[in-house]
Amino acid sequence: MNVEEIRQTLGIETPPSQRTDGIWWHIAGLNVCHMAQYLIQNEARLITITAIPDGKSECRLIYHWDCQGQLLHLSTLTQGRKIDSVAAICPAADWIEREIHDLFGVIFNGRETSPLVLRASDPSGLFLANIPLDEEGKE
Amino acid sequence: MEAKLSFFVHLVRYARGRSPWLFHLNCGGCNGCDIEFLACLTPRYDVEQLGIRLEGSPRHADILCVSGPVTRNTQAALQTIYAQMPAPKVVVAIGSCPASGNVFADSPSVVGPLEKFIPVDVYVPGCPPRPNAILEGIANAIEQLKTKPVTGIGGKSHA
Amino acid sequence: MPSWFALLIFPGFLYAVPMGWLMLWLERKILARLQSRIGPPFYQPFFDFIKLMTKEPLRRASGEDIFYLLLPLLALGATVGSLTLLPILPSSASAVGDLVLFVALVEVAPICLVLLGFLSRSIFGQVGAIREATLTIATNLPFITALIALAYASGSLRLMEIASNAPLATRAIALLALLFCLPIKLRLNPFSVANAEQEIYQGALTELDGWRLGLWELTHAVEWVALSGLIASLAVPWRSGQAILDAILFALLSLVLVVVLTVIAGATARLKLLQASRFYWRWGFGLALLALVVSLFL
Amino acid sequence: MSYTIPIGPYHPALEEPYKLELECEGENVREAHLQIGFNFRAIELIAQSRNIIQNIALFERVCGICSNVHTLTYCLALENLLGIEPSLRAQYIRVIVAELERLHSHILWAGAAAHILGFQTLFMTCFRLREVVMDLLETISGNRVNYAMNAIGGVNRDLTDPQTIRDGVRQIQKAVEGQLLPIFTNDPTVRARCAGVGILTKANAIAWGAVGPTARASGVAQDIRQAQPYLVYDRFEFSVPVQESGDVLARILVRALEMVESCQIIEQALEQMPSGQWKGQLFVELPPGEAVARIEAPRGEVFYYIASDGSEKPLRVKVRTPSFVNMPTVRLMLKGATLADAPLIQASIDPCYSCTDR
Repeated sequence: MNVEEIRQTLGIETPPSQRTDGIWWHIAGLNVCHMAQYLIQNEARLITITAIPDGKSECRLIYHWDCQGQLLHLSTLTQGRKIDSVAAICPAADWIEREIHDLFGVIFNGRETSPLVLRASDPSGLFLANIPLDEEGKE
Repeated sequence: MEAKLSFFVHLVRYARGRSPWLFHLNCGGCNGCDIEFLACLTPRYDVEQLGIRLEGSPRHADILCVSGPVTRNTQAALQTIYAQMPAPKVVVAIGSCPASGNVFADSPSVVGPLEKFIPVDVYVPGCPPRPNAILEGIANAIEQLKTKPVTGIGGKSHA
Repeated sequence: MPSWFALLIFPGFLYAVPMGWLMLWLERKILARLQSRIGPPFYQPFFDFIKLMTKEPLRRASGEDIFYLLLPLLALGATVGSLTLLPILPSSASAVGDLVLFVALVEVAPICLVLLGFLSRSIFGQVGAIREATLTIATNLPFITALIALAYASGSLRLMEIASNAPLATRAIALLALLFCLPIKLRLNPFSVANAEQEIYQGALTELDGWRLGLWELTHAVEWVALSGLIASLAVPWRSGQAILDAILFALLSLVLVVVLTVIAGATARLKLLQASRFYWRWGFGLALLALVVSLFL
Repeated sequence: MSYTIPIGPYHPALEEPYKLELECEGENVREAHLQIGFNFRAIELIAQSRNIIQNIALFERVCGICSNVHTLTYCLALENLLGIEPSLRAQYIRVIVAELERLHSHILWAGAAAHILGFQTLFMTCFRLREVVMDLLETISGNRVNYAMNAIGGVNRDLTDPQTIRDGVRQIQKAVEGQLLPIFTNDPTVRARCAGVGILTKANAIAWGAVGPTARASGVAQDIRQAQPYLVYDRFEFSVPVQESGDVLARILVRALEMVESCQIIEQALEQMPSGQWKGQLFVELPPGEAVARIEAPRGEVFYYIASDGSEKPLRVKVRTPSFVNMPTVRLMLKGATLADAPLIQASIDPCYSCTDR
């Protein structure tokens, strides 16, 4: 897959950094739906999405793609802890987004995120330092 | 009468020791202990020669074998299943996880150790314990099973 | 020979219960040997029974326990009753030994199991009960057709007369058809659908505990004796006339059947409900029909 | 008759807690709902509070069946971040242990499948064979389950007895080709249960991002060992078995044929293995930055992401296990299947819930 082509299609200005473990690319206001649509058309596979807390209120999301054997890591920031869901375009993202919602409290626009690894009564955002789970059974 | 009763009690205790049925419960473990537990049933270890059977329903079982550190999501099921087992029953904690939480001890979603929720009779330490260690633990459990009160047919108390 | 002797001693309780335990053990032992394991000691089913009977079962809704007691006892009684009809000893055959009665009695145990399954109110018990009922119907078509063929060929509904008069061709084919029916009636592989542990736990028995399960295990042991006994007693027309010799021959033949069934069970995977039913309608019924045709035209 | 049947969280067909709710119409499944999270131990969160060496022991315990692939991928990711490469001998030892683990995992799975099929004799045959692999792994590592072989930049133990490994692997290959493959492919009852059951189409496999044997049984020829070789996999000759039919039988065949390939990789590795240094190096702190690593585990692609801020504890470790992406496809396979097929279908992807939940 041609990096330059991706760059033009997605209208990105920043250059990527190429390393042994793939192409890394941070894009501030990435249109994730557009990205997913384009990459899936080009037979890329979504490996996973990594979420990392960024400051107190935001999360950085890294979309890891496998483009015919080549790794591509596109990262972007949530806005107000919200980002568009790609699950409708890429079914593989369904569970991944649910898990990120459980662990980081990120809200994915355009879909329902039912709890995956937590229980329905738990608050989402387990990884956001000191959001305690209820203490029942701990006594 | 006294002698007859004592013969009956002996027979029941002996039968219990010869026919312990197991139920296996994974409370959020990593599979290591579970597979080693399963290995006990297989040709190299073959627990069936001791009359041991792995049962699919807790209602049929005498010995509850628990592995895993007890996660929040399995805790309720653990207590239900323990309550479903008819007495006399004993609990074997397989591996380090149910005993102490092992490497998961400080996880917010782990609520163990196991003895907070149900009484534990035998601990088998190890991460995971080898099948022979698990067998030894079950043998200990059988000895404890034998000492539990003996009841008559239909569960009426005799001793 | 008096009928109390048949019911209580041979081939009734005193024979059937230890023999059933022996068969249960043999089944487990052969399976273990096939799997290069050692397997349980021979007294295993006896200790299992003692242990189960003395467990402290959980309390049930009042009035329910009577069914858990009555249904297995009914099944046990009916199965032992069916056993007494078998033409084992020449002397016992004159008074009783009616084929129709035998079929009726042998069906009591599956019906009781279906009822137990529904009584348990567990979804697994109910699915197990439905499966048991479906399979009972599927297997009874070849089972009864084969028995009709035998009865027709020997011109009698009396089991003793069937045993001594049935012509060789009909007897061989019909007995093979009956043998086909045994794995399903004893819930063995490849037809252990109603008690498929990996799908629905123990089926109808899932919710039973302690003595409730113990009584049923005992019934199951006697089922083994009755069903293998049917084939064993019909297989050989010859009777020595000496009760002990005939009894020993019968017992040995039954045990051979246990070995055959267990080896088949050990070498197969479990089929699905539809596949099992189809097998019985096609092969079981086909064979039974062949027996009927042979009995009609030969 | 329509009813909902819950399979799990505790069920004889499941080794681990997990819940499958089947809406049934008679014996037919109309819709399936999956519920996971029973094994959730928040391993990624605990990892953030421990140093990088302690984390090796932690990630070993993500999964008790494929424990080695987790430490291997974690160490590879750390090595990417540190910019180091382990010695050649260490890489060969890692390959041998990884392939032995693949053998172990596949044999174990074959046993589990036989168990679910109600085929107890085959189950026991598989587990007897598994003991041979366990002995080999014990010869190398001293442990039966958690081998603790991987260290940063190397391995913790040398492989000193290649002949024992070679003999054992030959024995396994003979048994796989002579016993397991024929039984699974020829036994009429096994065929009746597996052929045409639980089909995952190629389009669905791609859309849901299935990996490993699950994808390869649906015609997606994808294997990280060949697509992007890591360690020394580019030095071996082996093929990647692919089946087109996408049913349970195809998944069985793919795994069985893979076992034979693994045996051959191990033989080649033992043949080529150079002598020399194998020990790892001691690193206490990481440079700031981020790195990933992925490998082909028995169940499919395992992916690790590590971010560091330059301290001894990682800022974030993301673990993406193969079961996590394969599990959602079970729902597609189950639609229209029968109740009796359900346990077999869910087992056919070789699910690992402790991996899925972490």
